[in-house]
Amino acid sequence: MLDFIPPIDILLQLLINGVLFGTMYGIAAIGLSLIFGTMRIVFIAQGTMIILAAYGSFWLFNLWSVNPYVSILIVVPASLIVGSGLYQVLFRKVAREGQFPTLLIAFGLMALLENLMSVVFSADARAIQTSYAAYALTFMGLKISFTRLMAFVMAVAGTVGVAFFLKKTLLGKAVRAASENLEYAMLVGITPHMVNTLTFAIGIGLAGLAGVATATAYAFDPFSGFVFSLKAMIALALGGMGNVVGALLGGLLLGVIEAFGAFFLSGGWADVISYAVFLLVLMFKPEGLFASGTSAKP
Amino acid sequence: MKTMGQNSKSKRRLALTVVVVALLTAVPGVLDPETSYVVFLLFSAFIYVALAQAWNLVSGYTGQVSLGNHAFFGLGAYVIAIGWSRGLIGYLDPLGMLLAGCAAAILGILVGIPLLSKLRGDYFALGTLGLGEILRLVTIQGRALTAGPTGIFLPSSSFTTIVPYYFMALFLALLATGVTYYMVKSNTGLALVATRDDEAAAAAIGINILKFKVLAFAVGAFLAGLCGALQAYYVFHVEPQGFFSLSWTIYPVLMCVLGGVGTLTGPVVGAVFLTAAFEVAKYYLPEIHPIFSGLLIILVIMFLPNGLVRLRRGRIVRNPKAA
Amino acid sequence: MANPLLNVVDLNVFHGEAQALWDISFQIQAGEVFAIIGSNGAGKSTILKTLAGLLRPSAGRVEFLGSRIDGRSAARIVDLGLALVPEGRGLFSGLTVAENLELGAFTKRARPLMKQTMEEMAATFQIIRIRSDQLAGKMSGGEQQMLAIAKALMSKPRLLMLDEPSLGLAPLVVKTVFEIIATLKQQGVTILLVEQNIHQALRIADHACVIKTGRITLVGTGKELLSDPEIHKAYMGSLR
Amino acid sequence: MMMTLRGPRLMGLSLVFVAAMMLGLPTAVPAADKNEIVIGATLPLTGMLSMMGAEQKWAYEQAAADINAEGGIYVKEYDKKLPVKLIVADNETDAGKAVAAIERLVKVDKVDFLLSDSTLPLVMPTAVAAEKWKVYYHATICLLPPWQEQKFKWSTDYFFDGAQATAVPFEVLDTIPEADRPKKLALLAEDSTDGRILGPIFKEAGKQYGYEFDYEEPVAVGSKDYSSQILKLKSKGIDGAILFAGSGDCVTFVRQMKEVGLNLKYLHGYKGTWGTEFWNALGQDAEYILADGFWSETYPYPRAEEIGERYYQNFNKRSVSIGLFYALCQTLFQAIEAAGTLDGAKVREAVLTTEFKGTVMGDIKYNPDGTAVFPLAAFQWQEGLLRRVYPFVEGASPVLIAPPWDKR
Repeated sequence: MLDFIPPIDILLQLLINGVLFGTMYGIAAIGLSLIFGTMRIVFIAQGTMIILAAYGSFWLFNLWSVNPYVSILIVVPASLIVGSGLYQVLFRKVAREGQFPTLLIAFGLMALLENLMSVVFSADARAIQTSYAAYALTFMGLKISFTRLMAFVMAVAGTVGVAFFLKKTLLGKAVRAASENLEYAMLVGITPHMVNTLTFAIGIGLAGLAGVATATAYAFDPFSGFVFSLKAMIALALGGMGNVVGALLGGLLLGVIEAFGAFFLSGGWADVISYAVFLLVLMFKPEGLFASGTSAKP
Repeated sequence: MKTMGQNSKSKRRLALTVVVVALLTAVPGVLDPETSYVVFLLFSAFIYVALAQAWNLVSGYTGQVSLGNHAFFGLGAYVIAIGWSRGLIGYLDPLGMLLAGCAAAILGILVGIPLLSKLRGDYFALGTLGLGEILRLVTIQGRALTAGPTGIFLPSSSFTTIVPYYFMALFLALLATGVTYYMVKSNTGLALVATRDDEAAAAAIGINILKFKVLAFAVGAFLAGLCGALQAYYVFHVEPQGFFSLSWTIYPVLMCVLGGVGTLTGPVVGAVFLTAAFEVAKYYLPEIHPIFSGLLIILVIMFLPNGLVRLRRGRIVRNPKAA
Repeated sequence: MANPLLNVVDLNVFHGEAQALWDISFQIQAGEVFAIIGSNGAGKSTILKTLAGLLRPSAGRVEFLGSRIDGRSAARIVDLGLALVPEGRGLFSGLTVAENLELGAFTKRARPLMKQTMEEMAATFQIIRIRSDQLAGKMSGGEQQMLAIAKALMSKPRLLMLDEPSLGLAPLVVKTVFEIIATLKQQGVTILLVEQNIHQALRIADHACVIKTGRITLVGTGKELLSDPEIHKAYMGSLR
Repeated sequence: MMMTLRGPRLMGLSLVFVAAMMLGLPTAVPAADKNEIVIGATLPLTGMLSMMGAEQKWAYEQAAADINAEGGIYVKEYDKKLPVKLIVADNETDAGKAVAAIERLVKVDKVDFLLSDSTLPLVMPTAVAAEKWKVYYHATICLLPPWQEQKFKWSTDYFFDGAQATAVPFEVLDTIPEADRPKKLALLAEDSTDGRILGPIFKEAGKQYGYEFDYEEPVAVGSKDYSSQILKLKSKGIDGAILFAGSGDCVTFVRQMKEVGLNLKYLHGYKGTWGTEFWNALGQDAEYILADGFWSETYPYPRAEEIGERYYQNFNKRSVSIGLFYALCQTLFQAIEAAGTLDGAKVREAVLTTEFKGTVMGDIKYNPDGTAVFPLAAFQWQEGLLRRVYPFVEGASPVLIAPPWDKR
């Protein structure tokens, strides 16, 4: 299929598109990484939570004309609350029971939300229609989508925020400690419930941020969350579990792989490639490509 | 500690099993299989029993959460579809089904060795989840071999009655339960349980952990492959979306959890119960039943996390009273 | 005698189905060093874990400062002043020395005093001064043990429990560790010490008990036990 | 002692539970005193296609209600008019579930006939199931070639003819003055059964009309990012395209087209561009884009306008497909009356031989192989409304050329 050699500006454009899109995976992966890090929950409903937040932003815009970027101020705090609520209601009781139950609850939540959304909001694809929805900045002959650039900025801001929290605040340090060794953390007075509530709130809060980004930049429907979750898991595996910056980088890498894969082969094979990379990394470098060796557990 | 009481209890268990199996064997004779929906429901329940048991063997007993059941299920179905559509195997061909099971088992071994030796726990879950997704995407891209997203249509004119399907599914359910029972009772099984409870200890007493995990994974894959093969024969249309659907993994997992992970009867109870519950939900709530199913999953886990047959966690081998 | 700081009465603990401790009772007075000795797998660590709230006793009670603490959460127990340095040292290897210490003062009671305590620790332990930005996991065994003790002290404990502080350390380092324990004792810190290094432990202990397959077999002062012929025969012979 | 339910006892309990439920399900009416015609359909009421399923269900219900308002269908065998009872079962947009649902319709509800499921991936397996249980299945929206290939004996398929449907863009392009016509065309068909089948037919049709595709590639389903492909189009100077994809994908595609600055004079969408949600998601950016359609309420056939209006009253939007499902019911009802019996084989025979007059889709005539075709229409988004540009019968509007993005 390689019937022509693309000019350099196309390659650059592909790279930019890949990076911009990859941030979406990255931001979802960070949430997964946090939740997985402290609770060992493979939270496959993360993508669906993103879609739920996207609907939040969508309806705020459609019903009350709230600017989607302003809606961050509503959606993200709401997501934080929903996140801690989800933990308290669904996971608090079973968090210690091991993986089958938590995984299944996450799956049940996904099925519940997907279908609830399709009944209440209908299964039609939605997208926020703003004046700048398809506006693109031109930079040295390269087109950069405004909404995706904003999504990128939001993802980076979210990552920096979370990294700062983990690195600089006592609570953040407690979260890191608990994800490294829960028993030791309990011995210094850290309660698992507090850490779990916190990480769930942040994880879902990030989903809220990603949701706003999704609503502004892409079309979505109630069922597009699952693919998001899968891709976020790939990003997570690439970046290494329990590694916030790694998760973002993993997302970026995945985005770039997909962009080039879709260009040089075809759309369908791009997915095959990303899953193949995923399996290969899991098989041969399970600590991730960007693992610093500090926080990743064997 | 083998006492007389326990012996007689296990005898009673055996007797009960025989009676239940005998009753089930009689069903197609009593109810008209061509018009009775119960026969079909039992058929689907049996397939779920086998699938649940296959997962139970891998995850319930070895503690490795596999999310790749649907990969093997779909692979088994595709072996049948490709083989039959090219005239290599026949209708309800036991050899073909064996082939399907073996193909799944081989894939299980090929994937299992690197995944299980490097990954533990969650990584394994993610890896197996990725496997199903890869197979789905590859079959979509498979052009002539897999007939792409359309899938392969099989000669439905071969179908005469549901009766052979019923018995094959019953056989699969019994086989899966029997294999699980055998493997758990054997030294292999003890090793499996040992690896689940304490890997370091198991390694210390010289069990080759990888070998047993891969074996369990391969046997689970074999059973799932068989189920896929039978389903392919029943539906006469094998396509990527439906056969590599995650629900072929999640529902069996749910059934195991509802019944009791790591118990022999748990998956059986869970599968029968849930097949019936979903059916009723679908009948009475046609437009919102997936909401109900999602809710049911959550409620079951929250209030019955250890399953119906065992309300206490810790000893996984068998139901503590009967063991 | 005054009310004991810690009063353990008829403690029974299970590991799953298997009983690990039978009717354990002992008392610790404020300011003393109490040693629990016994061979590998006798149940020493289980006692400490139960006291720290990581395990729940099936029967018996634990009184600390006159109130019951059995069944309370680990976090609550640290806050009350019962700090455990567990086997394996309990450090967060991916966090820096300074971060480990900060987390040591995570409890409500200790947090306001964090800065001050940190300075005290820096004065006591040299490594903390010079290595505060190093990852805990990258330090040597001896340094880690010092840090572990310092981290536990950050919580301003009324009773410090040490689980095998000398395990896996070079003899010279073991000596340093026991010197620190002695210093702490002089400063008035009450210490519950679990050791396989029986000779050293008994020498420093005011009182001690011997535990064997989950039961207390002997109780006495450190001196008494040190000269007990049976103990000599059973434990120390092999160590010499 | 802990509370433990023992396995076998519980297993027994579950069996009793199942049995109880089966009794709870409705039992069949004995054939002798038949007093209604039971027609079943499996539809995607939940899942991906739930919107489509809901509309299809609505159309079936309308048709059933209309015929029942006339007292039902006269069946000679019973010498009376029998009302129609419609039973719809959910397939969760899943082929396997659809097959199971057919099983239930046949065995529990004892349906006399089956009405079509929705889209090929669901219609084909249900057609196979109908074959198994020997129930007449009156199907639609399934591309004809794969259906024909199976030589089904118990179903029929009413859909557009591939050659006609793929010729539409070229017929429309031919109406544009030569100078304004796009110079380089691309064919972007989704990576699905329908896309794979229609792709080559589009090429064939193009050839016949003297058009060639300078670029063609399958489009991944459900991807959130098509910018790579759009870049490829741009680098090749493409200025016209046929896009066959779902609505979400079409929205993403058009949006990214604008972002990347790809100007297409002519974009003919199939499947994904006719829905109101497409317009809602894109607004002005959807302007000038063409869409396919099964039907138009502007068709000069009896009741077409009325059905369109009823749909509008109920869903508050216009439909370019609902008439197809209504007409499907009309032909089935007429065939039952013509056959004078509820015997599936005989009704199928009647479907093949009857000349159906005056449905909302016009006159319909089935071929001996069980297929029947209708012409696919084409619409263009003009000022927020779908204007019919094809077929060129009365009421059709001229097609407009899309100006570049920066000139709008």
